[in-house]
Amino acid sequence: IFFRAPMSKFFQTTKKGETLELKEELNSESKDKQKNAIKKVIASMTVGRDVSSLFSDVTRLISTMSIDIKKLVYLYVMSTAKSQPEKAVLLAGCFVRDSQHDSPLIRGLAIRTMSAVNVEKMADYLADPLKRALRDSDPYVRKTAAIAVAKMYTINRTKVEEGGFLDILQELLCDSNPTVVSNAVAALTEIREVSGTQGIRGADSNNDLAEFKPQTVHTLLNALNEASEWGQVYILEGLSGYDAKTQEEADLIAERIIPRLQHGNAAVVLAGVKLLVQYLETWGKRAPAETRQETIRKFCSKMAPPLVSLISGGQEFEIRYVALRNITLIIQRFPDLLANQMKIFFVKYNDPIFIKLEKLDIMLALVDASTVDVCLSEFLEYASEVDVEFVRKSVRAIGRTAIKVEQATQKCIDVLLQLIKTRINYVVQEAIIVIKDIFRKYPNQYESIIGALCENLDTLDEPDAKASMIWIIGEYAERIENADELLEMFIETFDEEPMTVKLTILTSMVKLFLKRPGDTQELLQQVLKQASESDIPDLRDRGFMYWRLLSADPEAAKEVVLCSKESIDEASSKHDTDLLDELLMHIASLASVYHKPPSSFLPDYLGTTA
Amino acid sequence: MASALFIVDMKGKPLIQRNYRGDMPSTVIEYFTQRVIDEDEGNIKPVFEHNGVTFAYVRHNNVYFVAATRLNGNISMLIIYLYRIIEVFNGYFDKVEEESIRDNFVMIYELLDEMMDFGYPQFTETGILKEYITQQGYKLKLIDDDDLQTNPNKAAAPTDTITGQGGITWRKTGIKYRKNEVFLDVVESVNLLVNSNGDTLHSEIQGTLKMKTHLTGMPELKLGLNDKLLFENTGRRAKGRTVDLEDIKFHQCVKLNRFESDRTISFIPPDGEFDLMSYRLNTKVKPMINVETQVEKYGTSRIEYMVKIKSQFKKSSTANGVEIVVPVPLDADSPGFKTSTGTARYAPERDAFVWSIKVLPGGKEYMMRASFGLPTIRATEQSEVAAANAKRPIEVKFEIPYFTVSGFQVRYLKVVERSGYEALPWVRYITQSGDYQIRMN
Amino acid sequence: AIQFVLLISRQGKVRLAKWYTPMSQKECQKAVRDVCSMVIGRPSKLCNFLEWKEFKLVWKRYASLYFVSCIEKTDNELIHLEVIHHFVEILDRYFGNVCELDLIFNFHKAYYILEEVLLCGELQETSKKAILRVISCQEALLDTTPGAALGAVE
Amino acid sequence: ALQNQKLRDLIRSVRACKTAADERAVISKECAAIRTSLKEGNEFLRARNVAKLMYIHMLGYPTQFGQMECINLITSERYAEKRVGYLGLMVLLDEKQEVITLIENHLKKDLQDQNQYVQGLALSAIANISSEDMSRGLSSEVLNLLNSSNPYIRKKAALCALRIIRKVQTGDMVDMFLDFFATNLLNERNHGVLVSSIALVVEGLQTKHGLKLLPPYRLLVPAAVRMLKNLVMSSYGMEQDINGVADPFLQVKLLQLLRVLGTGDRKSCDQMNDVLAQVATNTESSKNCGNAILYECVITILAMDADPGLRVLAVNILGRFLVNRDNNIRYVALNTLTQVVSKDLQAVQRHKNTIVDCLKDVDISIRRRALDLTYALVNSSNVRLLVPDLINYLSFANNDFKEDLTTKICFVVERYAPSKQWHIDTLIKVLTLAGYYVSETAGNKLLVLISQSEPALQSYCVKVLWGVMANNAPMQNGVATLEGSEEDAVSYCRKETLLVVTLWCIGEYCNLLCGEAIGGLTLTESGGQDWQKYQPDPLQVLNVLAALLQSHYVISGIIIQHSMTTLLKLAGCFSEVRESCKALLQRFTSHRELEVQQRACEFAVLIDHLDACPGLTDKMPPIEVGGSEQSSGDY
Repeated sequence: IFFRAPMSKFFQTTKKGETLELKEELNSESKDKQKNAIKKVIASMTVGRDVSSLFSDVTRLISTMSIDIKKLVYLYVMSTAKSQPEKAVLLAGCFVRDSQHDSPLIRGLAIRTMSAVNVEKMADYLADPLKRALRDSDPYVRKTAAIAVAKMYTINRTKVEEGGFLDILQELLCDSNPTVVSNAVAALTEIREVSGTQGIRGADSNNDLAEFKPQTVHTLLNALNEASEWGQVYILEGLSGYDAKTQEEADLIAERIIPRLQHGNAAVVLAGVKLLVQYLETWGKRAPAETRQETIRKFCSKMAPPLVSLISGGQEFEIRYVALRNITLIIQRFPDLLANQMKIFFVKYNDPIFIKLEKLDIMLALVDASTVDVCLSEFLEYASEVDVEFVRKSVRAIGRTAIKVEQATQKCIDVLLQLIKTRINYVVQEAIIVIKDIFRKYPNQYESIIGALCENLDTLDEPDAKASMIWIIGEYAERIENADELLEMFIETFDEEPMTVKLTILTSMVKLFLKRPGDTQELLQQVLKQASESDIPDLRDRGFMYWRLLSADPEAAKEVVLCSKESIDEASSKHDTDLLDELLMHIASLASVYHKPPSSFLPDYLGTTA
Repeated sequence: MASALFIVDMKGKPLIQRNYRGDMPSTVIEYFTQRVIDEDEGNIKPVFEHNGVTFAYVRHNNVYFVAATRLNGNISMLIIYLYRIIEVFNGYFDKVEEESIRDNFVMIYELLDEMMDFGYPQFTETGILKEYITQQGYKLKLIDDDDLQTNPNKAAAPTDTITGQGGITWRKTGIKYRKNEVFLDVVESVNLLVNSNGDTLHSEIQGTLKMKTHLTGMPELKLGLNDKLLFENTGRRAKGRTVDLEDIKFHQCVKLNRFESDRTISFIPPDGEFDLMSYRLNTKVKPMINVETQVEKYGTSRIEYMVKIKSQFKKSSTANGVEIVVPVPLDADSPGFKTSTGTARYAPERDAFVWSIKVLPGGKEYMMRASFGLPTIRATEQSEVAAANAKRPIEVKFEIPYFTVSGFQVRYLKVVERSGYEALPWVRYITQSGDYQIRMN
Repeated sequence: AIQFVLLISRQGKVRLAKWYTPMSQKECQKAVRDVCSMVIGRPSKLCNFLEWKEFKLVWKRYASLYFVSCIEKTDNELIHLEVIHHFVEILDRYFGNVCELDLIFNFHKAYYILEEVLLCGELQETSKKAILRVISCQEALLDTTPGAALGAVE
Repeated sequence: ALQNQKLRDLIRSVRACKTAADERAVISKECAAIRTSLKEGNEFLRARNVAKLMYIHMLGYPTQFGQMECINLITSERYAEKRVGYLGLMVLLDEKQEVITLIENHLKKDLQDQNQYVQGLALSAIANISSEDMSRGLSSEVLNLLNSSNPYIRKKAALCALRIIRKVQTGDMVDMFLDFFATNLLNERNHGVLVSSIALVVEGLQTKHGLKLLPPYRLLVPAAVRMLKNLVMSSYGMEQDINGVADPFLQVKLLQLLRVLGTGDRKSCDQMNDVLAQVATNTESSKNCGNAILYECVITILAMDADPGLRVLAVNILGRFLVNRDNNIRYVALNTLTQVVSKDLQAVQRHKNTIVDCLKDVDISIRRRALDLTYALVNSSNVRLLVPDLINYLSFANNDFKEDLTTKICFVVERYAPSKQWHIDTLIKVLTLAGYYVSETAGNKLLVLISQSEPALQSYCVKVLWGVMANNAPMQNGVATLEGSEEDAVSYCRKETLLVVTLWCIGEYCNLLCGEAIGGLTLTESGGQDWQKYQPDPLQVLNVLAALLQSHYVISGIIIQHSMTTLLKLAGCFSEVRESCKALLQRFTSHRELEVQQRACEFAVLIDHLDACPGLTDKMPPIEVGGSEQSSGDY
């Protein structure tokens, strides 16, 4: 009785009898009534209601002569086939009949729908009409059929592999109509992707049909000029799996790709960039050093302006984001790509946060002695924005700049000290974390600021910041007069600290003792005791080993614990390089956006989709 | 490669769902809903992944267009495709929004079926689609409710289009005009970022060549520009100034291989309006309109602004529709303004005041003052917001007709058609503000 | 004791919000968002209690509106469901077959009624008649106050 | 023009907005107009402005600038304005706003007003938003009003008093109000006043100062019993009845009062046995309000040291609840049974199957309660039966549920495991199934347990864990020992706790791992049949660790740290792999993470000193349980 709600006309909740009413209308003689009724059925379907009980009433209309009703029926079939595969198969006869209709539109529709019914049995009925359709006189039917082969592949691989469909697809690569060609490429590319490691067993077992022949590649390159924008993407993506046989062939492909970078559609541009990067990663690497540099320079000068266009004013933010993620990858390998282009990446107030964060990464990657001043003043500007994540990252960027550009380290430290003075909790902590890294990169150079850092001891509440501060105290114990008092402060709360902090306290205490054995033994004993009595095995191990070492051979202990450390590694590790190698082969794809190998986010990446 | 496509309202309820590949349940959209609607929109990346399913989405008015995929494909293609859908829908109904989508759902399903097959984008040009979409739009009557028997040719239309002339999917055959005309608009937007000291940090010119063609048949067009590279390549001396275009993007009708080899721009245009090309120049631009501000606070209850502008372009040009948008605290009240020219008003919906000047000649300088009251009790939680507030830049809007800041010029436009008619090109130039921001202290 | 009472529409719009413990506006918004995502769309057959932070949400849907109250873990969930119903019935009698629109345009009246049902997060009156009587007396007083026009909300 | 917009029009224009941005624009404009209007002090718009601000506040926009206006309005002479002002005060402000101190005197004045509705407004404000200071300042006024002849004032005053004792938690404040009610609480006839004042008393008695006030209140038990009995037995319909049940709200309140009074007092208990039995048997259970009373009654019976017959009655009611078709009823049954378990295990055990079934319910609320109950049900005699149920459930539980579940499993296993072998074996099974969701602490506890075991068991553990690793860890450079798929590797590497446990065991027991299996164990549950055959040589172990450290999926510093300690121990044990270990360690000497770098540098040097410091990497002494006292049970 309470709260009557207003209703909208097509989306009423089903009343009893409504289904009955629909049934009546569907079975009426009036075309208008029939059409209206199917629309209602589809509306119901859209809001997720079960309309499968009307299956036979709707599909009865499939043989209508009215094309719009026919289309609606097909739409209904495609959507309900999943829940009622058996019934959908009953319609196979109708589909086959329609696939021989006079109108190419209907022929295409029949093939499209039939192949979308994901039931193995349907594949049996589909084989003949599909083969006919692939050789239809009308390109609309052929382009539909080409995609249908890929669909059939997900339903029944063997049938496609053994039925000669792949041969016909290969033939279509040389079709006179560019849309047909590009859809055939798309289908073959997909099949290659889906087939996974087992490869595709073609009709002729000696010949893996998904491997293009060199002359086919030539045809495809020609088709690029005629194909629609999407078609160009399919062709480029298809070519990206092709391994050129000779240097000449590879060069030729690259030359033909370059004009694509002027295309107005960002997907075409990025697909082109993908191929050029792949070229540099494969053929470029094989070339002798001097030509290699020349090639890289030439390709980069071709790629840079279009890439910059993808992130500038005219583009949608979503595209800018994808482009930024890709640029980050590419400049890791080809740092000169965007030399002198720093200003493009300055953050604007109205950039969405995901854009701001990416720009910051790129600025940091590009910063050098010539741009460091203007970058620092930008970072400082960003460090007073509101978004906490962005502010933190800006502070971090200042520290990383110090590590990257040695000439500017002092300036960066000054800026960090200025930020520490703001006393904004997360800014201070982030600053301390990066200063610790600066110390590790340039030992014994900037310790004069330790005093200023120690003033903020009590505001630290994040494990990383605490650990950083404690590490600084241990590492520079000989220069901090009250190092023991400072450490003691942390030791008091040892038991409540998180693991990382505990471990740092332990090590710092050992360092302090080794540097000032005279008056710190008691404190050391206390920490060692706490560590070795802990129920955390890792911490305990550390405690015991220090203990054993100190008692066995104090001199060795000095050598071990106070070992000179290599400065931290700014260049990428082997791990990063391997990942980069892999990601550079996946430009423009999801992997390039996530910066993760496909297998890590696509569980069935190599398996079949069925 | 899209597995499914959803159109979702602001509360996350799907209005339209089309599953193209059957490799994920329709319930996947629930995760999208959860993320996008429960979290702050700004924090969510436009592409994200959950349990192997990637979502890419764009928002338009009060609906989200969402694509979901399981393959590691070209992601920018999906994003652009989503934008293309919106463009196509715009050709069918007045405004693409929740209501119009509900009203046109049957036609939308049909469109989605022709525009994408098994997740692969197919035809996305409104002109072509209109040839064979049979359902009637809610607003637009497209095709009479023909029976195939009485008019079987209707259903054959797409064939003509895609077979006709070697894959020109953007133009149909048989177009006729009594008067053959081409209109060209060169629009240059100036993007500018100036810091609080008045130094220009970054500037960029973004140009677009908008075209409208009323041409009969299948004409081939050739466009000549004062492109510096073209003259260098051919070794000719240009009369007058040339421009060095850093990057150019073309509509798909332009033959890119031709352009790459000799920088000739030749194409068979679509019928009607389209963007032929866009270009970008990174040259340093002197701010056309320079803005200086001084802000003074009187105690905690009043704040005053002094704004000075200077138009730094040729005296013979004028800027129209100038707007200087200056941010003010979110809780300002009792606005008061004094202007030496134009009018000023408080625009609380933008948390700013706007100084508007209808016509601003070059080489002039003007001033204005604004004052606001501030309430006694102010939001404490807002203090963070207030800090950000101070960081908001001044924005400037304007248009300067008959002028391109880059010096870009159309030298000629040749139209060649078999029937040999003559067509007159009309060219207009305009420079306008793009993303034009001046940081405040 | 009740921590807060929320009325939200199926679209997640707040129609009434009463907080009995002090919360910053940010916390309130977070709570509303949490409640919306937990409650809206929850099948009606499932139970009307949900655990949220260290509290429990008791909710019930009436047509297009969700009535939610947040109670402590040790409170009697069933009786709080009854409290919600008590409030709904009073609204229904006051507005006469109440619908969401009544509450949208007269949200202040719903608040006045709630002030007579709950106080300090506790039930203060078990008689519906008594509450309706009090409300109508208060409204009579509005018309008779000198300068009533000055206090007009509408 | 904007300023004259009516509230109704504002609501309309907000409703017409299609997007959040549109709405924000409408609100910003409106707020600007209101701000200016407040400054101008337009008398005619005051009430309307505040009403609009309440609406705007409800939509989630800041309205602090309007707070002063509420305060201005409540000082108005006109009731209409005052009423809006008070409502605005309660909606737009809370006790934390400083400005609220400005109104204390006005509240005092309004409390004395001639008009009961003005008094009522002031009382509402106190009950809803008074701060600690204000509560103290107004307590005597509130106390006075408890004596009012008007029940409308009395009930509100009682709830104000409740607010005051919540805010000012001192003994004298509790004394003051509870003394007042000690004699006359139940002389009241008005139900509103009754529920309000019982709420105050129930809460007051449960404060730490309230305990000593129990004796005088216990004298009220007979009166309370009488009142409840009258309600239960009343045949004539009252205005407060719901579905034929006499004022359920009051019944519930009385039951709460009885519970507080009866707990820990034999005599009071005996006095109420009858009425509780009556409520339990005579209450209509087909409707929610009846069940609410039954539920409260059950809680009361269970809380007290009640008559055994009565307890049986209560548990039986819960048993009926448990099979009820209404999920709400099942929910409260599960909830209550959890509290009963410790006392009446047998009674609950009878419903074991029903309860375990509830773990699979579609309703998350039911699942959570069932989990708590199942877990409370476990004891040393049924642990072998119930834990497999829980583990079985782990494999199909929702991810967001898993963490809770694993924590609970670990806890009951720790408490009731019949043997150490079974304990360890179960934990390994949990780690392997859901290592990503298992807390570090649980992993550490398992290690403590292993470290205290005899070598045979240690050998078993390290071999089983090795087997899991060798079959699942990432494959690289064609290391032959690894046979899992990439997918397995990804999921294995996500199970950080499992990895930590495995790495530590491999390091600590590398001699056992590389040696022959020690006989005498019958246990093969989690290890399958294969564990005995695992006997890798040190180089194989090293290779697996190297592959792990190189894979894309291991990025966590924790894992690298643990691996390094493992490498050091391996090097200590087998001198033939020392150089390879050192090379591996040196890869991390410039690592960005502090602890990783420190360890890498230390260990790389230390390896060369191993001969000089014999015993450095020897087996660690068994971990003392004493050390873990503080953190036991603290997952």
